[in-house]
Amino acid sequence: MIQDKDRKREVIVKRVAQELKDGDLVNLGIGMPTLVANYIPEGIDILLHSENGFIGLGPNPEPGKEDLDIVNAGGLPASVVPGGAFFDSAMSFTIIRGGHLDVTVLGALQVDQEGNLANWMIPGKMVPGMGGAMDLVAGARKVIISMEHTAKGAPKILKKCNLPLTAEKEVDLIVTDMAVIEVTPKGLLLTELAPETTLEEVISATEAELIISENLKVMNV
Amino acid sequence: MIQDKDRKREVIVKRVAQELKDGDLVNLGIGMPTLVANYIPEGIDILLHSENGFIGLGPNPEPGKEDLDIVNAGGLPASVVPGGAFFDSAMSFTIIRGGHLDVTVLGALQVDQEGNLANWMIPGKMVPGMGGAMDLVAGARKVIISMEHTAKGAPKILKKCNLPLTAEKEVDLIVTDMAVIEVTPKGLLLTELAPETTLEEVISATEAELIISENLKVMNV
Amino acid sequence: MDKIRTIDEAASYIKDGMTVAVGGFIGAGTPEKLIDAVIAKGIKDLTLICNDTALPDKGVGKWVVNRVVSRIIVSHIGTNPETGRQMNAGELEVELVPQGTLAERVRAAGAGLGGILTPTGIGTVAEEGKEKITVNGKEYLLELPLKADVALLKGSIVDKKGNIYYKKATRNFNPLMATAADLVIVEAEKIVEVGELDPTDVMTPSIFVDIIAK
Amino acid sequence: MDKIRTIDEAASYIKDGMTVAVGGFIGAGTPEKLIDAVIAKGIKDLTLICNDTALPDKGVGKWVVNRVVSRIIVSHIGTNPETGRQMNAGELEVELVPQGTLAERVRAAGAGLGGILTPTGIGTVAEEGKEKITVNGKEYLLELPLKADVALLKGSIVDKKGNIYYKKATRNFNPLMATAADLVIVEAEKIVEVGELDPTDVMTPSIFVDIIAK
Repeated sequence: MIQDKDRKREVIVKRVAQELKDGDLVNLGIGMPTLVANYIPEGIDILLHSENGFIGLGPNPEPGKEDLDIVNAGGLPASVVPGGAFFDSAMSFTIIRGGHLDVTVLGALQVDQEGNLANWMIPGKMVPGMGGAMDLVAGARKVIISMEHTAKGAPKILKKCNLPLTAEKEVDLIVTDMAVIEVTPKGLLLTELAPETTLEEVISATEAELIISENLKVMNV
Repeated sequence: MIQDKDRKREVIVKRVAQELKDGDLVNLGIGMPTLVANYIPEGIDILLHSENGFIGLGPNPEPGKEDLDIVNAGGLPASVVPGGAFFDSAMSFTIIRGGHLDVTVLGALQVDQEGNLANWMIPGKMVPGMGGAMDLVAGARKVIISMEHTAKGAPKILKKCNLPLTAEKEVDLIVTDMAVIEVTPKGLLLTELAPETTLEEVISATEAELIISENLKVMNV
Repeated sequence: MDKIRTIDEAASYIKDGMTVAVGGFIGAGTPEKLIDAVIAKGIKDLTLICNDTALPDKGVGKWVVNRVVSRIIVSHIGTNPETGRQMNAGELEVELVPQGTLAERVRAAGAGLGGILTPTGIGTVAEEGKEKITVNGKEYLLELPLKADVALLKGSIVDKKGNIYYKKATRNFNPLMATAADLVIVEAEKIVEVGELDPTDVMTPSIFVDIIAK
Repeated sequence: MDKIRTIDEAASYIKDGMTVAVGGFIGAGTPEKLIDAVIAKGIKDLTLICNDTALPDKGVGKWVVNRVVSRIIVSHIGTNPETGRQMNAGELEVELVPQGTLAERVRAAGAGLGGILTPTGIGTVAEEGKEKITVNGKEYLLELPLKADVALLKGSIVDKKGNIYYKKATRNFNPLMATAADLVIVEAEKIVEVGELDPTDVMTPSIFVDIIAK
């Protein structure tokens, strides 16, 4: 089991990046998912979607070189790549909801073995609003959850989510610091273990039932 | 009763033009309604909407000076005035259907005393399709019908339309070569007679029941 | 990914029996070269989604005359007498849709909506076969999404990534059709390098476009 | 018709208790001067329709801090802790709407639609109180139009007729809000003469705009 916080994060985002294909349009959620952009494999050309209204989200501008008319979905200074396009919020969500977004990568509070996702509120505690999350999860062709496997030692991959859902049965893949898990019609399929991680550690850190792939591999990260 | 075809037409379009107010956005149907643009009263600045995708429809271009990228809703060469705006068909009909079009002027095959309109097909004979007519009549704030009062002597203003409708109870005003008639909750209110036209002539050329205005006037055309 | 193909290569993606959405309004903003290439290939039995059937010698009107289409979903056929003739002779199936409803139905398909509620058509034959839904005491027709296998667009300026700018009144249905087809082909009036189109001016983002035909 | 007014004159159209739609995304593309003028006038009890409540010292976030609003319809409040605090204290009514649904609801009001069907929110609390409609075996939520008394926009370039061009990522909800209010006020970054904006580049046509504030 990886112990170092930074290494955990690196393993997750590197592994998520391997899921992206040439030409993909990808939306990276705020927080850890945005780091995926730093690990896109060579030869793979993707476009990033920013739900406030453009595709072609580029690198963060250097301090002092910010353009106040370009922010990302977190409201922070951003840039646009050549060949990008700005549009209004209706078009932004036409892209998301119309099935034109290839991949969305989001964090989670809980995921369950039916592919349900809870990532937008904790009643009585944290209610930031769903923003574009419900649209992204319901609309994207592929929904990848990137998160630490547990929260303070408690499993986040459950038999059944008990927090309010973001969407029903929409998650396709879960990538954590311990494992890669596919959501299949038969249940959760464990396909890869993280380096330095044992099958037993994954099973004990997961509340949901896991089907172990016959081809169980170690992540190449 | 006016007999001359050209004079009839002139009376109708001149009278319709008087209905337009400064700042109005107006859609003029193909055919006679387009002539209204030639009689806009002085000091009145209107914008014309072209349902293929712009506002600010301008005068017909001179022969040889046509811009093939600008056509009107009839597919003919057109022009745009300074301050005009092009957009896609979704925005064009957002304007029409969202209540942003002040006036639409259309011809009719039949209108009835409930304000129903039939102007898009004669079963088994003429079926050009409704184009934007159903949207215009359902969506415009004010629907003005401009037409000759009768067709080969037969009334076109009926108790009840018998041709397929374009829309139900949407007509606001009927302007013909014989009269101006308002559609009111109580029925058709005859408010003006055309020059050289008697009340008896209008009544006998109209199948629908008419309420005669206490202020019955002669058109100022 | 190089998206640029010849007109002929691009047209070869269209197969007998497909549903094809075509941009343009009585021919303005229509990909005439792609229209011609489809005729030259002898493709048959297409279902056409378009605003109108243009003129017999212009735009998709040529498809009607050359019997490329067996079914059309349009708002207007009055400018092409051959469409009405084939319809009356039972040779061509015609579904007439109010123009604004056509735009919204195509947009709904592109935007992932299950349908939209519109008052247009209430009390008319456009009601036939449709569910009526009452909201706050007002009746609406439930109109369903309209999607195509292939969309054919005409772009005034297209960059090599596929971003499109439509000049003046050529825009019309093009940006809508771009969102509502499995395969999107744009006939480019002018192709420019990536970066030459200002991102603010792009009207159809590159991600909708599969093939740039020239 | 001269549409140009001072910021202060423009803000005076907003009255206590009105529903006000404001463009912008965490402050980008928000009419900051109009926001400030409304605060200065001591206007109260507004219902706000906006994507988010920005930051405490930015955009409509200032309205929350200064108690201008008593009810908000937004997709996100996470960037402004004061919104959550007032909500939890029962001082501010908050209706949370998925961002894409918010965009479609505002658009529906502007486009005269009675509602739209979306799969977003199925199986979540966003379902509550909403009609579900099944089309072709798939369940959708019926989402209703959202209209305002006044819309406040930020335009990068505005001509004297009211045509608006939005630069880069400042567009966001602005063109949608422009279609869905009885009175539309745009705060212009730059005002130009009629004719200086190319008609192809206009993003909000002048007919939607009542007042140009500078």
